[in-house]
Amino acid sequence: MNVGTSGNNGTNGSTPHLRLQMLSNPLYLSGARELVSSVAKRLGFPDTACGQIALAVDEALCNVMRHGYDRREDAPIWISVWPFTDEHGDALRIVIEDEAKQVDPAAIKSRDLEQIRPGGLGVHIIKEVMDDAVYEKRDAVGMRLTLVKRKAPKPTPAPTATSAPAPNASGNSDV
Amino acid sequence: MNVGTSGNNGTNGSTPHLRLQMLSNPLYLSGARELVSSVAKRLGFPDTACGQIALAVDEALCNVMRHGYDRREDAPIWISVWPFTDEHGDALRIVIEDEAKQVDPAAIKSRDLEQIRPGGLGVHIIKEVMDDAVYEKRDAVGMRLTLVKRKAPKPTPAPTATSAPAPNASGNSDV
Amino acid sequence: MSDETLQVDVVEQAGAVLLAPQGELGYNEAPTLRQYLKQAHDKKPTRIVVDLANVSYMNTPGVATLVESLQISKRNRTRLILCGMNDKVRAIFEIARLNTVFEIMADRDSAMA
Amino acid sequence: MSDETLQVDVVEQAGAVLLAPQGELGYNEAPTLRQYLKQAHDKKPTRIVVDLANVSYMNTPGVATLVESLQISKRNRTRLILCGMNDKVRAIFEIARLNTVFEIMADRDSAMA
Ligand SMILES: Nc1ncnc2c1ncn2[C@@H]1O[C@H](COP(=O)(O)OP(=O)(O)O)[C@@H](O)[C@H]1O
Ligand SMILES: Nc1ncnc2c1ncn2[C@@H]1O[C@H](COP(=O)(O)OP(=O)(O)O)[C@@H](O)[C@H]1O
Repeated sequence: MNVGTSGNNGTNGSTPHLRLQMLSNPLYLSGARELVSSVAKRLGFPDTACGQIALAVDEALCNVMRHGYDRREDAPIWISVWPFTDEHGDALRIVIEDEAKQVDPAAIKSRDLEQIRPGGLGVHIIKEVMDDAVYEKRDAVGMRLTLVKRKAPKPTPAPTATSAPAPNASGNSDV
Repeated sequence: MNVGTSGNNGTNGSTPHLRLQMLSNPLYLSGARELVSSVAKRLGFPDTACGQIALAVDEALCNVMRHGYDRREDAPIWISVWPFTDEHGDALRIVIEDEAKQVDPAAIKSRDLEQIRPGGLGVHIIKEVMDDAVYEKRDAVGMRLTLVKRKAPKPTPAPTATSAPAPNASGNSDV
Repeated sequence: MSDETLQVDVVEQAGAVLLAPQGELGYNEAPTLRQYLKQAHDKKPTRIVVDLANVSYMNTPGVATLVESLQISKRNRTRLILCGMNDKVRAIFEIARLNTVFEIMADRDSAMA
Repeated sequence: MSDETLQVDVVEQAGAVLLAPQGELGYNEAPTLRQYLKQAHDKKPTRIVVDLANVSYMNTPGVATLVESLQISKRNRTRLILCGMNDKVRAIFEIARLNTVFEIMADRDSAMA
């Protein structure tokens, strides 16, 4: 079966393959989570990746409910899903949108991990488990979070022939 | 936590609590199924009922894809969900809509169960596991299936004082 | 993107073929089971056993595939036995009134005996 | 409609309180665990064990509740031990760099020993 995706990321203007509109009621978090993880599983993502996608979506939705809508339970949230394939392989794009207050995307970040206290971890976890997580203001009202998860982790770009690799340029380097 | 439903069935014109728009691609059947059964579970429906809701939605979506859209995989299907409470207790209303060809609702029925052959069972199963299943034509284009599942089975109406019960009026009657 | 296909374990033993599909058996997976059943029928075995113990979910495309196989079995005089149904799967056969049409046994051991 | 609440099994034994939440531990369930932890702390036990063996899913509200409990534990000089984490739950503690902050043991038996 083919999901009919083109070589580009296929989101700009195209209809999402799935789009869930839900009320900002925490009762519906598990439904949204199960939807995205089942879809990812069916598209052939490994179980770990499916769990990570569910976790990221759950954290992001909790944040919209708590911070965006101040726990109002009857406001709309949209979750759109597009599978796509690019030069790095198969991937899933998930976009979460709300009509909540707009905040500076730079202000959406977790606490310093060294400073142990309850809370302040969600955004860090989202960024850690997804390959991409970008917050932005929507045109008129509300925020948009664009998440990307790849089937195979994106390879770190190899140093080009003309530039010598800097010592310890990456945390994994043993040079 | 309260889902904020009123005493009536709360669907007419009101925003669904969840509304999934999906492509008519069988890849997404499992996602839709998991969405509705997780929501039912979270709303306190027993496990058996959650499984029945998932089954009915799956059968109905398969039928839209096969009969409505003739296996076209890029057409839209909408699944809307409303919890509601009426004099019979808590219930879930699920509405499945398409833009496929319109057929006479009376023609949507399974084969005679006595006549054993592959297929021709889906509609029978949907009607059996749900408390209500009504097909109708949408205003301009497409079909609508309205499903209702109750937390507790609706009691069969007791015979009124003035009318003597007819012998064998119901299949369960031992009169 | 690649589709997850149905995994079916096959055991051949003393003129019997056992098929054990794994996981969900819905619209997407039923055609795969149909292929396996066709191959089993082609061998004209005395018995075909479909062990549903590891089928977590099933709907009418799966049921239809089994009904079709039952019809081939009758023509070929092959015995078709279903076993290992969980409650959810059994309920579908009961609603479809197919529980008395198929030969149904508790588990693989009794079905292969 | 009624909400499914978190079930938490409680065992009290020789100055230790063991709490075993069952099922999902997310935004909806974390406040219930918080109540149970508060009641456990009120007894000023020498040890509180949170057995996560039957927690199938956990996210940051659950983690935050446990961090808060760790802070109370330090004030009260109570030993707080987490045990029974599956890989998915363990991963969240690792990403949050909390795996070295909590005392974590394999299972209930070692945590209660
Ligand atoms: N959807 C959102 N809308 C507005 N602000 C947000 C949103 N998500 C996160 N934030 C901001 O980012 C901060 C960090 O979020 P997070 O790491 O999840 O921790 P916490 O929610 O516990 O504070 C929040 O305190 C909030 O200020
Ligand atoms: N969504 C639908 N749109 C149009 N026709 C339908 C739809 N669902 C069912 N039908 C009609 O009802 C019949 C019975 O459906 P069903 O009991 O599911 O068995 P099957 O799909 O195997 O024929 C179908 O053959 C079809 O003619």
